[in-house]
Amino acid sequence: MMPLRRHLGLLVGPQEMGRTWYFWVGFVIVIGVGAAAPQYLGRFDLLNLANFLTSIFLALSLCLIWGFCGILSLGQAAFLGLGGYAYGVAGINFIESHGNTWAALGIGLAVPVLLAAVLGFVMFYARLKGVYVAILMLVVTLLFETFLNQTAGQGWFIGEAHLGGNNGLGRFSGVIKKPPSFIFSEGGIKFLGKSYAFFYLTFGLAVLCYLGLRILVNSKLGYVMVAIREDPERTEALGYDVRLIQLIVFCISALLASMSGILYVSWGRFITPDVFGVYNNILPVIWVAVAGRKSLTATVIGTLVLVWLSQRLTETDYAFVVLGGILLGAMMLLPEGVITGIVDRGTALRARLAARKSARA
Amino acid sequence: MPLLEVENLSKAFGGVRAVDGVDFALEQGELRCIIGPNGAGKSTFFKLLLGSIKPDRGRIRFRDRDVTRAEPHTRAHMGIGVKFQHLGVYGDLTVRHNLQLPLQHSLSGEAMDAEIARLLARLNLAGTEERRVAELAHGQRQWLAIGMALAMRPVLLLLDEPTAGMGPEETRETGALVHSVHEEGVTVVVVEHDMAFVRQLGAPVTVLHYGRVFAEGPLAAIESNEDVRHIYLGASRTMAARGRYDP
Amino acid sequence: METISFIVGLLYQYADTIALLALSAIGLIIIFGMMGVINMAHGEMMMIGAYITSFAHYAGIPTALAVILGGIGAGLAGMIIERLVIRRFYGQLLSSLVATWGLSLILSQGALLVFGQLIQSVPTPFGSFTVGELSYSYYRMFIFLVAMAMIAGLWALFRFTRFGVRARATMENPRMARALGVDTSRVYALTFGLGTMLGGFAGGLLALTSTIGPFYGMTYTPQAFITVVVGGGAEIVTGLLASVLSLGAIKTIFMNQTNILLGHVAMLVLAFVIIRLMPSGISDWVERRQVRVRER
Amino acid sequence: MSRATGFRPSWKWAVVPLALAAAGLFSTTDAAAEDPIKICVIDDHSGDFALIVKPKTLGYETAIAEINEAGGVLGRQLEMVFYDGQSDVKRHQELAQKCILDDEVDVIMAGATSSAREAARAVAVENEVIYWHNNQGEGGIADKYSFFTGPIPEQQILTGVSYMIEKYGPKMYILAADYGFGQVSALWTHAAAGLYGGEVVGEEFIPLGNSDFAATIANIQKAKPDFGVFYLVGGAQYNYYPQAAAAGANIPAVSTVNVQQGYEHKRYPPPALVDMYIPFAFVEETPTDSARAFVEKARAINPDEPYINQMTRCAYVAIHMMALAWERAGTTETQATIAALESGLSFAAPEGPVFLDPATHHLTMDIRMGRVNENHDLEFVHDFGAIEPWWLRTLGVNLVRTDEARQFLPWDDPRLAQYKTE
Repeated sequence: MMPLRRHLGLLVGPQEMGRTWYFWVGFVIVIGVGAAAPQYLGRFDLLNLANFLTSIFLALSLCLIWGFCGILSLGQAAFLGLGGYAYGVAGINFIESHGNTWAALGIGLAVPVLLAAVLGFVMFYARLKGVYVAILMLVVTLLFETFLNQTAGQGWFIGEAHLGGNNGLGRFSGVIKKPPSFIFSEGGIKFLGKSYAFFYLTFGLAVLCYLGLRILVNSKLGYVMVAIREDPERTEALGYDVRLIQLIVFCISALLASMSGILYVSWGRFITPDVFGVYNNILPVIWVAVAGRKSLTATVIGTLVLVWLSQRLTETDYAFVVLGGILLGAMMLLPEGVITGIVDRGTALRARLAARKSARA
Repeated sequence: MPLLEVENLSKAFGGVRAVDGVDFALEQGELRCIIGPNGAGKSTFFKLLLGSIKPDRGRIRFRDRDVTRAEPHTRAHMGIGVKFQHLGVYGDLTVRHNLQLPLQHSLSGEAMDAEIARLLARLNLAGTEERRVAELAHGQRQWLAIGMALAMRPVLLLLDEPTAGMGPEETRETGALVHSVHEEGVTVVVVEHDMAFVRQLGAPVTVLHYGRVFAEGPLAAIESNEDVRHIYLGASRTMAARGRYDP
Repeated sequence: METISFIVGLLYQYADTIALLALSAIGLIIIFGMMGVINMAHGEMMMIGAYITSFAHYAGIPTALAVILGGIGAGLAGMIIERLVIRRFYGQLLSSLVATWGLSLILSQGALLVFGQLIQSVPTPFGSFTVGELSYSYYRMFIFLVAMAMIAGLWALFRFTRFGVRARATMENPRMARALGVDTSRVYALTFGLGTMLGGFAGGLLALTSTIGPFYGMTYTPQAFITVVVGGGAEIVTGLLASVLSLGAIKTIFMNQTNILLGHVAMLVLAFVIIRLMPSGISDWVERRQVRVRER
Repeated sequence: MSRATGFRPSWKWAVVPLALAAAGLFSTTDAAAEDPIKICVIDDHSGDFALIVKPKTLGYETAIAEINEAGGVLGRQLEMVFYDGQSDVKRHQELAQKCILDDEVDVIMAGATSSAREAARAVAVENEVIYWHNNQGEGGIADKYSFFTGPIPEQQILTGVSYMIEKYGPKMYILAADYGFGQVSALWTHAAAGLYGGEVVGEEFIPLGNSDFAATIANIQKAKPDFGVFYLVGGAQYNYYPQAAAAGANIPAVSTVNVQQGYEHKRYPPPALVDMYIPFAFVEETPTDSARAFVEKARAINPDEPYINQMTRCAYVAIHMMALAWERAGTTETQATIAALESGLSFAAPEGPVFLDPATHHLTMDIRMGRVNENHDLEFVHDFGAIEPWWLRTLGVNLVRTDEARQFLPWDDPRLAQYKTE
């Protein structure tokens, strides 16, 4: 029981907002309201909410490496896309024919992590400057987009899965073989986007990832990550192999991003090379930067709000101008992020009020 | 066999030879100051010793092992503790967590708490453990940085300008701290600008100039060396203006 | 005859690739080399240059002048951006990266809203020449020469002008330069303006052989990024030259022998190999070699 | 580590969300019928394809205005539920879901590219909603719920290539955008070459977004074709034309995508597109009175639209076809409407009469050949007459009798695939 309590203690460590009882009351209320969503949401809104939730993992992946470890990647969608494709290809081959969802999931998670390990090894062990890492990741993801866009020909089959070029995975073969949703156990529940099962799965995973990352950032590794963000040279002199830790965190973030990709494919049974494109890479940067990159909580809230907003904006021509403006405005006015900024100011104000009160007393 | 032995060490940046053929040796238990005017190559030499940059030429041996190409974290575990010129503390973390970073390699739980308390007492920082480092006074942050280096239980302690930005009282206390660490048997190298502090330490001095070892010897001999006075005077205007140098 | 025409064809392609890489990267690498900032809105600066070139051309202004106006316009835009945005992020390189990316989004999508997708192309001047069975565009060779001239001009600027000396001093050690009376913030503003101006100028030049739209710059920026990463920031001119020569060679060979995609992949792979071997880019490596040679 | 002060989570708290989750399982939704008939339109008004797709929306607006003025359908007005697809494939999927689940529309008309089409169409088919694709495409889709107004390969490629062989000689060079549409069109071109005595002397697939054609131009010159067959898509790929013109490497060419959608002959100065041949169903310059009247009508609704393109006409036809079907079915119920659509509807399209083939859900339509002349004006050089969508029928597709839900690709048909030699 002792280690468990210890881990729960890490949940409320100082690296993340939420050290007060009312934060956790709010948390439980949000979980409750979220879990009851099927009660009050329409069919489309529920489906849509599940889609929003899949974005959280991508946002958290960027929050972890950029906000906590100081590595900005402008190509996080590379891991999302690769995860989605790998899961989809494996799914068409394994789930459709053998019903083996676990194998497909494993492959979907492993391939992006492998890519992260290779790229990370080259970049971090070369002690590449941060800006180089950022733009190289963008180049890598755009190259994936270009590559997959030219796989419409009939030579591009992996097993039974046709890569399908711009038309998307499995969409461009005679009898369309779409990437499948999760099915656990024979004839078990099918986790298609429309189902309650999928909503609860994604919701549960999002909550678990959020709590898990809270523990991670308050663990020993978490402190080392923050130390690397603040001053890599100093951290090395304290006996930490900065390159290795950056590589590990990079791989964890790839894992998180690939979860977004896998869930997205399971949700809509659909993935195209567009997922690797510029917009899918700039969106997580907008979410995380605007919300507050140094906070998991801010990231989750900000992502949900901004994803919702960009969908609302779809009805206008101004969508990306507005999003770009929000990003630029936030970077200039509240560089630590809007939510983090507000919370910090609130805390400071409360502290000042408390000080004044005690001075009067 | 010296504890640290440096042979013909050279490093150039953009055509400028920051460190140029330096030979340097340090016996176990020694206290040494390295001085030199601005741009003499002190900081580069320091970084070469801790390993965050690698030399173009030359060799570094530490505890009988060639560490010329070893990474800083390897050197740290071999016993090189470092306090940087620019504040090497993590402003966003608390004092406790700053100390925890070097300590968590070997300690945890109660043992770590005890060690943290011991270090804080020694650094005159008792009672500050839950405060964010950014809220500390400048001198306190310098001490914390030294404390973090000590927390690694170093054999060799490298201190780059440990008194930068300190008042006379704090400087004196820092000198006492350095002496007490030295008396515990730790070999200490102090890279310093402030001659008053060097005098307080009273240790042998190595003078760097244009990336080379210009002079080496006991403090008194160095202070009376005409050439050393000359190179310092040449650069004294800016330094006097900063109130750092009083010959 | 077959071989001659093959070799001429390959050389033409090589020159053409080099010109594209150099033109798209030159402004970016100046800003990066001097300020450490990657301007993610560089493609949009090229877009502005191209738009002004097209508008000026159809307003009856001679094409050469139109291209120059494109450069000036982008340069002014760059200086405004430096004042309003970049200035706030000195010393925070990643933040400036993100901020300029936001700017890029606003500029490209804003151009789409204001001007729509329809921008008139400017006809390509000069006509063509024939070697063996293949014919080539004089203009493409012309822009190769212009690209080389721009690199040479840059070299001369840093070597011989007062701005160049100040800029190099600022780049080497900003604090020292300030102490010596250099107005570093002006140097930064001018540098940024120079970089975006060259971007706009390149945009105008390339606009004469391509379609112009709001996303015009995006087709060039990925290769410009690779060029900058390979070139590094230590010695701008040597870095850029070494980078475009090596990347251009690999891209030309792969494009000629296989296909366009593999040309891009080969460039990226080469970039990764180079950064693994020379983490600070070719220029830094070249520089260190020079030091070592001089020492012997 | 556990020194942190404040609230500690406890397992008891988990009961609350679980209870609420359980409550969530018993939810219900209900739908109420709206008065107007809702037509979901997802068109790209921003992003890469906005230029060619915006005129499509105008086609919907023109038809809906026309029908509503005349009293609507079944006494109900038509209402367009419009969303901007932003040239984003994922968006098309999400918006199609929104149209069906949220707006509860009666029909979906969405997607320009084959990828956007498949994204939206899959959602429509899954939910058993009628789907229309309203621009030219690679053909081959046989599906109970899907209908098409654009010309397809047997109408454009076979005709166009045979004309070019006769006029310029047998040797052709294929340049195609590297995605589904380009791949299929290229294979149809091989088949056309084989059928009409031509020869493919070279073939290149160009990545979407590629804008540098130096190597391609050299390859074409080496192959010495009599004419080119170009399926270049998107702004970047259009760079081929000015680059080839500058290198003096222009060759006569036929294209099923240029001019009729992107009106490149109006947007770019000569001589980039001179001798480009266009087999089309509709362009703004179509030489019929009804076409001129249609252009006028559309312009009256949006005077700022620079060009009324083939998509405008396809969209216009699709709305009228649906109106006819609803009237004939007497209801908007899906199965009844499909039965009406499969009852042999014809309509006076702007370029001439069209007939909705019940067996394949594609149109029989008039095809003409246009040539871009030295001044970048479109000349009409040939009239192929009405051409049926016959290919699917020869594969045995008959949607009236048998449900299908697949796309037939030319390599599935040995009669076509035999002409493709590696």
